[in-house]
Amino acid sequence: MNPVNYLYLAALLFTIGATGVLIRRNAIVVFMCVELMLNACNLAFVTFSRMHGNLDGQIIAFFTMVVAAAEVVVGLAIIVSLFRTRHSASVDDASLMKL
Amino acid sequence: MENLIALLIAAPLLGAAVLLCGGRRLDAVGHWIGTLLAGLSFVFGALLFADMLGKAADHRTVTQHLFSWIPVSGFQADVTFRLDQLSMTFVLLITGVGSLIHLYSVGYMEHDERRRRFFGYLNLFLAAMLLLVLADNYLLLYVGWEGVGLASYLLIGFWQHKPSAATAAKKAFLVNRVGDMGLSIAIMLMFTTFGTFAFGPVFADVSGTGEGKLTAIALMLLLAACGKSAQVPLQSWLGDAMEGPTPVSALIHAATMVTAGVYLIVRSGAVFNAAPDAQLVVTVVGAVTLLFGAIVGCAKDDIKKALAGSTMSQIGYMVLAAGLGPIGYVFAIMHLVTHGFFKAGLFLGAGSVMHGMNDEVDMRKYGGLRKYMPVTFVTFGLGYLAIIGFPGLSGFFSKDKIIEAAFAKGGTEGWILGGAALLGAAITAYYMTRVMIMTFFGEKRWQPDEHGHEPHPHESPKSMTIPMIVLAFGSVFAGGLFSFGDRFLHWLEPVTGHQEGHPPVSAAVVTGATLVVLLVGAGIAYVQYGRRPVPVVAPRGSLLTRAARRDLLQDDFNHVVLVRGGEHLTRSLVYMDHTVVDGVVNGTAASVGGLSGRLRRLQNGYARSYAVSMFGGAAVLVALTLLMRAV
Amino acid sequence: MSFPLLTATVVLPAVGAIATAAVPAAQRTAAKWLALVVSLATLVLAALVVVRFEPGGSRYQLTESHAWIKDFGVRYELGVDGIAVALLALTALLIPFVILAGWHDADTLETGSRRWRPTQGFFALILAVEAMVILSFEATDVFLFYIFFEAMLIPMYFLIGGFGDRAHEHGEKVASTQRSYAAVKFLLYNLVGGLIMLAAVIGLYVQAGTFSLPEIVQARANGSLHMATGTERWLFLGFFFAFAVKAPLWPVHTWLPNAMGEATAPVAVLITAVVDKVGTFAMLRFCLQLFPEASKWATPVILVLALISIVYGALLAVGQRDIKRLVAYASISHFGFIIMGIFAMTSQGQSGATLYMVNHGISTAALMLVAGFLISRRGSRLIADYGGVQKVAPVLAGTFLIGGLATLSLPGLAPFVSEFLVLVGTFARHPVIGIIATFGIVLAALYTLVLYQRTMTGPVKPEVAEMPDLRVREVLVVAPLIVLLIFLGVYPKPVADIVNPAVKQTMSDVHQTDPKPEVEAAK
Amino acid sequence: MSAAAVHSLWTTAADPISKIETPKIEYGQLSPTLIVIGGALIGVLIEAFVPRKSRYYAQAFLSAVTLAAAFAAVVALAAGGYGTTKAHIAAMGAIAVDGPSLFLQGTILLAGLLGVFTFAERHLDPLAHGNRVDSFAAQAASVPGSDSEKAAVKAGFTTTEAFPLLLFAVSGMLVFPSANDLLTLFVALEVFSLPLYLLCALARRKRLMSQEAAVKYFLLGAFASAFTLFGIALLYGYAGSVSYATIAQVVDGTVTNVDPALAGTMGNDALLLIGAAMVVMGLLFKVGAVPFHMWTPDVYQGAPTPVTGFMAAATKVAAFGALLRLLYVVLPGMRWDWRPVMWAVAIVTMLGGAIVAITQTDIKRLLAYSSIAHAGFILAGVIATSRDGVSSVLFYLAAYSFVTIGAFAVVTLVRDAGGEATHLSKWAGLGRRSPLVAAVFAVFLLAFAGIPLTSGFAGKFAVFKAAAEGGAMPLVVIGVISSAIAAFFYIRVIVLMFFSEPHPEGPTVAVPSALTTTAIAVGVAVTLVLGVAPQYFLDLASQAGVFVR
Repeated sequence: MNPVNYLYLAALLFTIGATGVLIRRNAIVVFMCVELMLNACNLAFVTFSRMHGNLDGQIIAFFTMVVAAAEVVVGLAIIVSLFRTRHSASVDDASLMKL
Repeated sequence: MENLIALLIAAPLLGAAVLLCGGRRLDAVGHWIGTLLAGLSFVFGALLFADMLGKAADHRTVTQHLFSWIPVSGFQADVTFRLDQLSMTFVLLITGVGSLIHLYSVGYMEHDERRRRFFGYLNLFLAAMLLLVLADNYLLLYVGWEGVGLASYLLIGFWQHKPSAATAAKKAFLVNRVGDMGLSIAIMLMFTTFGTFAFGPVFADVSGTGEGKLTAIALMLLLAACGKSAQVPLQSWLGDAMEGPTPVSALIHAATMVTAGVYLIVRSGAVFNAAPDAQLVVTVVGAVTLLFGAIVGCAKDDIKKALAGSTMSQIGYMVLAAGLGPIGYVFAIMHLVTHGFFKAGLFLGAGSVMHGMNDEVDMRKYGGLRKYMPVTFVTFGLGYLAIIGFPGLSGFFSKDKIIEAAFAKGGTEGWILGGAALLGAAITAYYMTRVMIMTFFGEKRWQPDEHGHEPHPHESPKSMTIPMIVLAFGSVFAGGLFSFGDRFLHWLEPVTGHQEGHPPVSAAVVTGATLVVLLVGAGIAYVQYGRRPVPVVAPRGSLLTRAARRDLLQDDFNHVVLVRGGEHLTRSLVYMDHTVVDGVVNGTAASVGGLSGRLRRLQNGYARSYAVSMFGGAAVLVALTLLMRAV
Repeated sequence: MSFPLLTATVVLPAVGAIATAAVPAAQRTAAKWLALVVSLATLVLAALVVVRFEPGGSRYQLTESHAWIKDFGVRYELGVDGIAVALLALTALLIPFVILAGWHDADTLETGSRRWRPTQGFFALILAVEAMVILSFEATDVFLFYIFFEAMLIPMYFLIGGFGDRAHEHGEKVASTQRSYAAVKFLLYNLVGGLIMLAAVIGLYVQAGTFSLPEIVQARANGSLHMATGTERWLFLGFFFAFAVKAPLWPVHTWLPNAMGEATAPVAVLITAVVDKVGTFAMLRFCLQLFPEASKWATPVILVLALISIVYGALLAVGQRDIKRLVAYASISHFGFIIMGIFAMTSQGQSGATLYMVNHGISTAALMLVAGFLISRRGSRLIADYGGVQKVAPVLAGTFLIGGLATLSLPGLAPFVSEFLVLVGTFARHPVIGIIATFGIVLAALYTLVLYQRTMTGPVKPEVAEMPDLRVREVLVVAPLIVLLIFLGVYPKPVADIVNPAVKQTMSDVHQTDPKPEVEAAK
Repeated sequence: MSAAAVHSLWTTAADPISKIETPKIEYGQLSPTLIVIGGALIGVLIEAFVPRKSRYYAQAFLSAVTLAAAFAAVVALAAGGYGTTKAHIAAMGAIAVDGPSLFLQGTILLAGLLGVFTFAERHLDPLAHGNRVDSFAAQAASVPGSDSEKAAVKAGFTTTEAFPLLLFAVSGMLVFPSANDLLTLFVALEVFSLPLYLLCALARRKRLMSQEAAVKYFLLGAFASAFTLFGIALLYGYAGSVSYATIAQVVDGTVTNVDPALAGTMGNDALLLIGAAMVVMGLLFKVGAVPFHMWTPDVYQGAPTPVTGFMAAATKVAAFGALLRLLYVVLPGMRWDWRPVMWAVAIVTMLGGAIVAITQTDIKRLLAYSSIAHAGFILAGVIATSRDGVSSVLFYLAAYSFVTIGAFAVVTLVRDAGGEATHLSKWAGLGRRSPLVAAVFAVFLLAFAGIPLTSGFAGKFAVFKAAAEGGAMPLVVIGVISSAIAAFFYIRVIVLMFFSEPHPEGPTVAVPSALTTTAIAVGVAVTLVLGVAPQYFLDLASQAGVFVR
């Protein structure tokens, strides 16, 4: 089976994630969409690695997971503190600063 | 000897400096210092005159080079003086009459607390006027030219607290400036044509130059002359200039400054001779002005204004003569000198009358003054006879010569000009007789002024009468002195050149005609004013009379066209500067601000819309990159 | 190497500025005296420059050259030609009078606080401006010039906005808003001009690879540096725009009336008599020498703009109700003359223009400072508020009149010489323009005499009845200026001799020769 | 489908895999980064073990020392010639030690040091229950306005974690511009971003805004880095490697490893172009270029001002460093593709930043927009694609970062009851009340405006000159126009400070401790020195202007 299809899949996932970021209000969900995008990237890496027949891509994938995990830690901390302050996780409520 | 030339100017200049910077501590003696220095300059003039008489007729021109004034490559203006017969004539006239009038002013201005300043101005005037006539190039002449303008401005407006005086002064300066424009353009033309504007080289090169250029130069010079000598169309300022103290009117606005225009034309004779069209224009201007002035003079009840009109018309004669070229130059100058005497005398007389009548100027409030101020009456009377050209007196010789020359121009032009001159003579006789009768004859018509002061006419002090007497002598004898044996002619000929004019009819006829019209004019005046009482309040008068009272509506024209128009123009320009010029800039700023305000809205505080812009941006970025490769 | 005289003329006022600013709040009088002394010392140095300068010597004299910013190809290069010397002398000469005239201008701002020291600031800023202006006259490195051309805006900006005229018919509140408006307008106009010029400066460097004016001029002369016509024109426009804003030339003139109207009289003098001269000077030094062809190309348009400035400025001066704005518009008219003279491309025109810069500086200073004294007495800038002053304060009126007469360039006073030279120089090449420009002299007489008549003559207004005449300090300010006006009017030769060789040089840089008079041409 | 094919779905043949040899690390050359990371780790330990009272001092001291030491290391390396002659690639090709890296690392470290000073300032806020407080929340976890917060304040808690966070961020920033493969780039990106997200949330006053800023910054940042990562993936797919050198060679066409499978399906260049665009987009987000700038104003405004200052300065330096390396080392082969794009971005950034700034009313937002405009100016230098371009950008970054930190430090001084008085209207008449502070701020503003004799002018001139020499004259013209627009609002602030009457109940100017004073003083000094005598630093920059590949 042609590995390129995995690339298409990756692109699709990436787009879905991006779209989610654009349309979803809940900060958590938005954040999950970002994670989805990262995973799409991982898929792409692995696929390319498979295509090129070297392991760099797979190694990168591991790094990405670590980074994503770190991001979760930080992100959740921030989002939670925001939620505790405002009792809402909607990114649209957080619009004090504008113009 | 020629080193005296500079002193000639230096003396009054020093006087002006001392008197104007000296401050109050000089108030006591200021007037005498001024008079002294004026006299001193006259003495220098006399010495130089004696020296000049010693020389042969055509070696009399002397020059004195002081220093290089404006040296710029190709443009060399020097401070050099040139004393020849022409300028000598003026030097004597200016310093002579000037000194007399200084003396006169000592008495006349006695009660003015700013007398020191007055003498300072007078001295300044003398210096400037002398510079004007002694300059050896047009640019230096220009300095004197504007210098006398300044002095005249200061003296007309001497009583600045009177708005009318201040306005008159400003008007005089502005009108003169228009003339000065002509002079400066003329100088520029000379520079581009001859590469210089010194008298000698210019006159030398005239021959090798196109007539068109010369005509242009001549016309520009004429414009200047019109301004300074109150010739139509720039005559409007002279009447108002009478706001100044009477000695000023006598010296500046009768004897000397106003004749500078004539000097300029005669001095530039070489240019005019080569530009006949320009000469024609000069004669026309002269003729028109001499009638204009005369007519205005007839209608005025203000004695000084009447005399001002007369001055205008007399200078018209001179300009006319000067326009006639070599046949007229000498007579123009001759009339200028004689006129200097009798018109100054007349003005001083008028001043003396006003002095005795609480500065009343309306002739309708005079009458029968001959009993009260005999000296004034006699001197004024002699001046009167001189100006109307009574046989044997100065005016007779000089004016008669001009009329002859006018006829001698030949052709229809000759007839027209001659006719105009004759008519002018008649009108002159008319209005002067009118002045004479209304002032000194008939029953007394003066009443108490608004303060209830009944004027007590009395003769003026010596310091005033002596100059009048001296000038009276001049008005009586100068003409004869000049004419017998054509002394004046031979004196000036080397400078101005001369050619005998040949009237179509014999000179005797012209002279006869002149006498006839003179009698007619005087007679009419006698009938109108001598035989029946003069109304204290001026009658409405004919349309012409009313127009003449308003200087033939010339001022109204200026007011409507220039003043009103100018005000509108400036006001609209100020508005435009605010709205348009500034508006464009402020508009740009405002529009940028507006754009900013609109772009600001994009920053709506919603993270997701920020994400959208990022996403869009990324899309555009990618698209652009691909596009770049595609093309 | 010899004593760096030119640098000294810059360093002295600069150091003086810092020292003045450092004077503690209590000794503000000391600050005034310090500033005055420094300015006088600078004047002495300037005199030294004049003495050391040999007319007809090499193009640039007293030159100094040190490496500065290698990477930008910038050197610290100083040197003066006749034109620069004249303006240098003018600047150094005027500053002491400005300081003396502004002796009390900052007093009203004193709050007694120990931190806030307006007096020190005022005089320090004036000295700073002097230093920058002098340097910009001396710089022969385009970049060096540009830097100070721009930098001098900042002290000027604070002088205008910070120390404006307290005399205002609508009271201090309105005054302060109008003042800061004027200051901002001044800064933005000139900053925009300067930034446009920056682009041109960079472009020039890309073309020439150096900023040294002599080198570029030489390279252009011997053809080793060729510019495409289009490029040269663009660069020229970039430079000219900045200078035209500074000068100021119609239609980018509107900042001047605001600035001069709101600033105190001494600062107004600083603007129009000193700072603006840098603009016209730079046209003569940089526009013409760097871009001769483009200058010729642009001449017709520039002459027309100058002509418009002359007539337009004069007409607006006639229409003003405010004394200082009137003088400002008069200055616009005069700057029109200067620019016209520069671009007439004749030696009379350019010598005249240079003399004009000097004379206009002196005459405007005289008129404006006396006007300032007048205004400070009555507390109003409106012409209508005066009348009959001549009767109560004859000396003030007299000096005012002389200043006015100088403004209308009466023969015998300095401005006449330069104005006539400009007119002749222009007329020689462009008769029509020359003739139209002569109308300017009539209009000048109009606005000057109207101003004098309305303020000084007529019946005495009750408000001015108590007005004191000039004080000693004020006479000390005005008298020397008037003497100078008369002297330079009667004997301008010394200045002319310094200026002429430089002008001849410039003319040859632009490959121009004076038109021959017809008579010679015929022969 | 054949068995082998099926099998190949989840296994790969072992033989083609070259065995991974143990990496060789040049610790000496990486010492700056290592020092900072070490310091950060120690900081964490301090948080764990040192008693609360003395933590502040320990942390502040530690971070200062760490950064100073790291800077010393950088200087030593530069002196050792690693910036010029011995420039090479360390850590198995992960890190480039060369002129730009060292120059930028030095700048970042100094910025960080000044940042530490401003972080450690405790004299501005009034005493809370007798305890000196800095600008960080007493306890980030406690809900604003809640009792727990009050308790925390009462107890005199302070978030000393800020210091280790700063150190971590700095360590990431040090790696970012010297990263020599895309993976390192990405990791460094995250390493310095995550601490900044947190720092943004730590403000003591206006905590809601602070948290909001953090959320926005975090979400958008993550979003952007996702793009970057995808871009990296595509580039990897294009070149089969993430090392800059290899990619560059592939781009140049010296090495071709087109996988037949790929070749059959899509044009390689599509991968290259899209990937490059996405990576660049991630970097442009960090530098705050239009249209990826929108986080900047909000975050700058909401974050604690010392953090804003540090972030504004250091992030820009690091991000531009990375951008330069990417464009100059990896993608020179395709500069005809990216230059026009960069032109467009530079133009909209310059104009957009300048124009929107005009109508700002909050000083911090104003500075944010001005930083956007400046990003545009720097991009003009980047576009030059010449050695001058590199050195001019380096110089500009150095000049800019000091001005920025100084300016924000001044902002922390102007305070009223509600903490910092950032609304412009409150700055009216500041020049009357405290001329010195106003004058200093005026100097910074003039430097931003690029008035001659300030570092701003030198920098602007450098980049414009480079751009013009690179044939981007139109860009220069637009640049000067937008600087003219920008000048307007800087001037507006000056007018406000000096020419308008002070409010009676206007803000007071707090008297800072030596720390902030130092930060400001250094800022002013550098601004003026770089303005009047920039030659030495220009030399430095131009020596440093060569990348190793």
